[in-house]
Amino acid sequence: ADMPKPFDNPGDVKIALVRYLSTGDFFQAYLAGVERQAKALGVDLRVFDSRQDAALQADMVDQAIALGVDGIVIQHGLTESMKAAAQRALDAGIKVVAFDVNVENDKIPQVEQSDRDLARLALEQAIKDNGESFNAGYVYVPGIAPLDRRDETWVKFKEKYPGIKELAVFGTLDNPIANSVANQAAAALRANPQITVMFAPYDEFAKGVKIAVDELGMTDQVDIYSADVSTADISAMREPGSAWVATAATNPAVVGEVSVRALAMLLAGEDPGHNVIVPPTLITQKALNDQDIKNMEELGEKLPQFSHADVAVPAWMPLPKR
Amino acid sequence: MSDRADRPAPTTNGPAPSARVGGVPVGGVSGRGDAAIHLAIRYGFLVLLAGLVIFFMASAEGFTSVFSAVFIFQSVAITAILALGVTATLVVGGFDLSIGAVATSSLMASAYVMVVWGLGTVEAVVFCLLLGLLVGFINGVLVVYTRIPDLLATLGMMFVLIGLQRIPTEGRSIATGMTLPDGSTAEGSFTAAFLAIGRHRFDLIEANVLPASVLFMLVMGILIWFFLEYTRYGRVMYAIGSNERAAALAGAPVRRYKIAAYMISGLFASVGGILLAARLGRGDIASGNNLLLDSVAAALIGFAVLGAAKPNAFGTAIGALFVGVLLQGLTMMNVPYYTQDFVKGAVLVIALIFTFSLSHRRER
Amino acid sequence: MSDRADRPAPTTNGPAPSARVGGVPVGGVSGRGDAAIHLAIRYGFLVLLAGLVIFFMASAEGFTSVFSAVFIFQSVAITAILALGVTATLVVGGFDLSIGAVATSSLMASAYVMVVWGLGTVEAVVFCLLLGLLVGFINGVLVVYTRIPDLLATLGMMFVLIGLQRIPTEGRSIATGMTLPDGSTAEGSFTAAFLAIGRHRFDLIEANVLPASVLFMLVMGILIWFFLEYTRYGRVMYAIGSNERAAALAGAPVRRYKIAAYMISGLFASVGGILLAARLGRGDIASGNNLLLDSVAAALIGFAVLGAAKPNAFGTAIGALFVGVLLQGLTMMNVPYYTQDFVKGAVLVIALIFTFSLSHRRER
Amino acid sequence: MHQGAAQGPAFEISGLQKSFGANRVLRGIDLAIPARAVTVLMGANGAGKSTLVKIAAGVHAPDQGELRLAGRPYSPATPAEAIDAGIVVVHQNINDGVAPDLDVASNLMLDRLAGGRMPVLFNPRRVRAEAGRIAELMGLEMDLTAPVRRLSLADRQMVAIARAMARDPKLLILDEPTSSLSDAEAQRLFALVDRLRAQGVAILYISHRMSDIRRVADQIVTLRDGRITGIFDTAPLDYEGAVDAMLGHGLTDVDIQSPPPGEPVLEVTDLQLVPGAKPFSLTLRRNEVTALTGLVGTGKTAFAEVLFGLRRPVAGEIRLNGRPHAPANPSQAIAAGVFLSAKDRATNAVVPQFDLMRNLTLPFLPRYSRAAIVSRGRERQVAQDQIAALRIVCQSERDGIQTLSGGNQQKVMVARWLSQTSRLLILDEPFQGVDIGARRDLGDKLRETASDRATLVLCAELDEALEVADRILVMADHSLAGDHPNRNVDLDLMLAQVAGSGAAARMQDGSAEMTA
Ligand SMILES: Nc1ncnc2c1ncn2[C@@H]1O[C@H](COP(=O)(O)OP(=O)(O)OP(=O)(O)O)[C@@H](O)[C@H]1O
Ligand SMILES: Nc1ncnc2c1ncn2[C@@H]1O[C@H](COP(=O)(O)OP(=O)(O)OP(=O)(O)O)[C@@H](O)[C@H]1O
Ligand SMILES: [Mg+2]
Ligand SMILES: [Mg+2]
Repeated sequence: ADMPKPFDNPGDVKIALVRYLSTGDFFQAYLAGVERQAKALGVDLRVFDSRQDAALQADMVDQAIALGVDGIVIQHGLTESMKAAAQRALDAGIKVVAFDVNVENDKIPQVEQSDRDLARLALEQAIKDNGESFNAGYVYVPGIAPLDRRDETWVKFKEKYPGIKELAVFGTLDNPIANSVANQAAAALRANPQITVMFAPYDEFAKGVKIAVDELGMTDQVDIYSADVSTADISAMREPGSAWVATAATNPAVVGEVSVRALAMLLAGEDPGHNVIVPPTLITQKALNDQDIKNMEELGEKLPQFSHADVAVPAWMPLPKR
Repeated sequence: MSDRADRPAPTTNGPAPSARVGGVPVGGVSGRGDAAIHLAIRYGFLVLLAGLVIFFMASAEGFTSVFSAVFIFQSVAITAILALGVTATLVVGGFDLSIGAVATSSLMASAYVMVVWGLGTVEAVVFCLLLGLLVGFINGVLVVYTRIPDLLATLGMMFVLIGLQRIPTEGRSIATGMTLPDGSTAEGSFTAAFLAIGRHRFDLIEANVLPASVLFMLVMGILIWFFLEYTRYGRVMYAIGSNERAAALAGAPVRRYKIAAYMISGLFASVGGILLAARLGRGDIASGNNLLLDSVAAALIGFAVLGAAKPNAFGTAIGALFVGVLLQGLTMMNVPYYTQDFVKGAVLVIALIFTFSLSHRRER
Repeated sequence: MSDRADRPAPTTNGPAPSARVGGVPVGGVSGRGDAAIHLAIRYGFLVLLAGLVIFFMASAEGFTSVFSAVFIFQSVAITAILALGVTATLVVGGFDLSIGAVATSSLMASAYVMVVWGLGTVEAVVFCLLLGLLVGFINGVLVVYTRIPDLLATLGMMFVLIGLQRIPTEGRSIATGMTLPDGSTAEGSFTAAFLAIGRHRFDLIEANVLPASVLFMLVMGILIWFFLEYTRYGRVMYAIGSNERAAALAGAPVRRYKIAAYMISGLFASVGGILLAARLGRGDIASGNNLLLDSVAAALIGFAVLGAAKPNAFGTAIGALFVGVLLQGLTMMNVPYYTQDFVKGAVLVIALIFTFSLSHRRER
Repeated sequence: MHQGAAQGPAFEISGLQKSFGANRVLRGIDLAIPARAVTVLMGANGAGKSTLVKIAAGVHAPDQGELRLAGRPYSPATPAEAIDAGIVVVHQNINDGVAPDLDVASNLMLDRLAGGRMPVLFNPRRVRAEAGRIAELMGLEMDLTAPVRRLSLADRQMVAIARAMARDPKLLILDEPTSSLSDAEAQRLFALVDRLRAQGVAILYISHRMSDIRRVADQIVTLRDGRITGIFDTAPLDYEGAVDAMLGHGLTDVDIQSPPPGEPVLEVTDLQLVPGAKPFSLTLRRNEVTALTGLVGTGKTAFAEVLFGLRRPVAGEIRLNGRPHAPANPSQAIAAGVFLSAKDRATNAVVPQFDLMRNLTLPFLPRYSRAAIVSRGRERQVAQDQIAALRIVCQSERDGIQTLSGGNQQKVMVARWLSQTSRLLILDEPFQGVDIGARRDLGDKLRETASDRATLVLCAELDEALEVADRILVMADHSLAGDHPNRNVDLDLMLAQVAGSGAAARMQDGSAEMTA
């Protein structure tokens, strides 16, 4: 194909991924997507991992600048620390896209998996399954940006449907998270045996709640709605009689691909738009069973909207092979 | 500060109170002294625990039931097992910071053996236990032969393990159907027998009450308690913790004992990891830092139980239970998680002030 | 196991070599002994560090530059400051597990003072420093007066602080415009002067090279190093760490010194928190998770530097730098994050084996 | 079996050499220790006695030479092997003998628990019963369930000795076993030594106390600078000759020439040390060396602790140079010019991580510092002066304190307090582990410098008191029982006073002069 500059000579293009979070399946899959798209483009990718150290992440942007990269993908982080760093990169003539962190800059496209949409899809399904009034338990840890955004939707739903009674709120990020959440969920369910719906908008939370529900023998009574998905989640949802009935997710690998594509468009002088949104997919237990989906690959094959997002794909853009 | 603030203890009695964890200079048993204080030291912590239970029974709905009790035990089982292991290293005057990482490595290893290699329950369990023993052995050798300070050697080991457990899967968790780095798909799965280790419930009074993990905790707790209190090996381990040189000069093979203590610690941590894997049913990447802190807290709280003022298995178990009751009760009362750490810390500190300052007073 | 496996340490008289971190039974300074081994012990770690730098200069693109050097310093500045503080408690034979929590508390507190209360730079800084001193004081009092073992007291304090720092905002991060628990909106913001503490860069050779945080680290490092090595106060602190009772009978106000050590540690940790806050510009709960382990690692690695075999400020700084160089180099070589922990741990352990087993050999 | 042993020596050492770095400690030792006899090893501080013992005990490996036990080659790699072979040692450092956090019973049984001859199960009642038998053997009357941490130094030493005595050893080595024992306890030890000797055990006994040596020795071997310099095995033993051989020169008789005492420094009026004790008064003067003697546990140390700010008296008044003296802590006492060299150096004085110099200068750092910065030059000067003055055996002032021999460590601890001038210098058992020659040197040094201050030496040994003091005070039951100028002392009276309450009637003349 005819490649626009600078991709006519992609080996000379250097891009950097500067990460805030890296531990866990989501982030690993995201990285895989970034790598895949970078390979498809043939560009040189460097990965900087700050391991949840926001100050270090800002330094790493500076490092990338010093290294003379052409473009930077910023993956998560704090607005306050990344805003100035991103501006420094722009000042150095480097193109920047940001994933899931608002750097408050018009020149920087925001790639998002819409957390609000994720929560909305899951909750709509909950209402569809359980009606507009039910007793709910909610798993939440404030202070974590995506969880906070999902929480906004939850708050709106509670206003909209006064029949939803929130009987228990708990949550922890003590690792192993699923294990710690299971302990909490067991206590919460013992104290509030009337709960029928658990909203756990993060798959580690949902996993923990499921363990507790199973251990308490409340599998038939409680339904779990969550966000995010992984191969392990799929098998947990498909266990016979599993309480985990639905999750809403974007494919992190797809988000990774989209991030790189948006950056490539900038480098080629095109505009991907300020908000590059990767739409989420609702994944229900029923769909998984009906189509016999066992892992993420099959999920992509059988739910095509999950394996590819038609976002930031100009005609010249080479896509990773499937 | 009072004018006598800096008056050191009189020269008459004993050697310098060692600042070492294993050698806290507070009293064990003594015939003299104020009986009330004596009782307070000995039973203060247990009374506090009982008080906590009563408080929650009165104020947290659903706290009062066999099930609730079982859940508390279950929630602390893994922490307690790790804590019991680290107690062994505390007894010989050492410390093991790697237990959290050993547990998560064992979690990953069991998943790897079954899911990726497609082997069975026995292989997975044996592999994990050997892993734990090996790590403990290496820890012990580092501490004993190269004389790297215990905290430092086990900290290094912790980093190594946290890194190591991520390499085979490039940082992904392990689950059936996952794609491996070489592109193939993992076809094995957790065996039913393995999952039962973490999930099976034995009948007790009613059907399906007692979880296997709780049984493991109880059995391992009783074993290590008996070992430390009622075998001469245990006694020699205490002697080593109290005065390594004296124990060596009395003919104890100090190095072997110390290595053995680290191996016990590694073994227990790997059992904890197995239980964790069986409960989660997948190989989750996790640092295990919280496991480390919680089990160390349990082992240290154990110092205060029965006025032992030294690492001891019974106290460790009570310490773990104490934290479990507290967290379970607070969650049941819908207390937000961010206050739970605070309450946990505050109750811990107050309980400790109580016990240690009392036993200190008696000692004078 | 060699046939001489269980031969105890050959120290002549004196008390049993305490297994305590602060009391590693290996040699201090001696003019004699095998010269080669002596050199290896003394300079082994520094040579290793130099080797690492040369290796990365040869193989990692972009490692060789003033900028890269500054970056390494900057990336370790906060860890190093915490580590220098904890060195003070190690010197008196204590330990401080609360430093990470003190730093994040100070981070949250500075944000709270400016953003929620709307006060200025000076107020925020003073508030944080006082907070650090207060926590250190309480730690010290707990350890000294109630005789709670140091690890236990500071662990409890850690939990208390982790909980406490979340209560005012119900666990949320603090940023301008946030909604407070009472429904109102926080109107204050981080002052420019405060942010400059963490972000300003002084000219050095070129313009805007030397970050303020690095300068803080250097100044504080030199201060504590000088204090510990060259003042009589530092000397007494080492004496206390080695034999508390002997120091007391030589007239040292041991309790005051120990409390002071914990206060130094708290103060340094709060400075670290201020720097972190100034760099982030936000009161973020999750930041600072790794501070405790990384700074403890740095302080402990310091034992191996210059064959000191005891806590020392110079070694601590080198230890922090070592970890920084390693991580920076690995990142520049595009080594994936999940192998970095492993390499960090492995290099750490190997370096320690080298230093400690050598100094052990010399001792026999 | 024991016929065989009776033919040759029980334990033989030949050509034994050992160096620590450049320090050649043992330079070729040949020695035979017969069974059924007590061989006393005499040697000045740092001569290498403990090193020899540690080689026999499997602690150190020899550089050269060989050991034979009952005729067979013997090279223990570990203490456990030594114990198994039948060599039992009570080491010089008492803290090497006990685990303080364990109870007395476990400590008495420690080697058996460690050695593998016991059943694996630890039955506390059985262990206590067996420990009780061991305790009985030595006549120990302590609570077997109490942690050793609470015992006095003497009791700890008794625990370590009792454990060794109960082992039925082939060779028993006692390295300064009486250094912190009272006379009564020492007598019990000697009785046991007699019994073991009668049973055919070979005993190697190390001591600096002539009274011990006279009591137990069948043969004396002297060690100087790592070589054997004399073997005395024909009765009657030539004790003076042995001392000469050990020191390399003769020992002159002490002749105390008491100078006229100066003005009062310390005035104690109606001081009551513990509740129920009889109040006492005394005056200490400048230029006078006063010894305070009495049985162990009669309150000598308690008195010192009161003066040094470690303890508050129940009642009474203390004046120093006419002004009230009630220090709240040691630093106030030091500031007032009252120095205390505490007993039990390993616990109370030695800073193991420091070198000799830093140990020496510790209390007076402010005096060697300017603006809080320590002047190393001044420190070194002081250290070198003291090393020369007290003839401390070392390589340099930078030696790690732990590499010094026990007696030399003791000298450093005393030198610490001699290095600055004081008003009142209190030395609690300053001669613990110090050889005869060095004790004379130390005594001379004390007298030489006494003109600046009042000097109070606390010692349980009457011999030591007689050797060093101008005046001897006797303490019993936490009160003063006698006061004697050190000239033609009525030893019978003094011993009666030492014995305490039992001889209360005879004390009346004594107490009259005490308050004067
Ligand atoms: N571990 C060691 N390292 C270096 N030097 C040592 C060591 N142990 C002993 N020495 C040296 O060996 C020499 C002999 O010491 P040793 O303890 O055997 O003397 P000793 O005869 O027992 O004296 P004392 O009567 O004072 O107990 C001393 O000069 C001492 O400094
Ligand atoms: N276990 C104990 N608990 C409390 N007080 C004790 C204990 N043991 C001894 N004491 C007190 O400590 C004080 C010190 O007596 P001390 O042993 O000093 O007498 P001493 O004559 O100096 O003995 P020594 O000859 O051993 O130096 C005494 O008042 C004694 O009652
Ligand atoms: Mg000796
Ligand atoms: Mg005394």
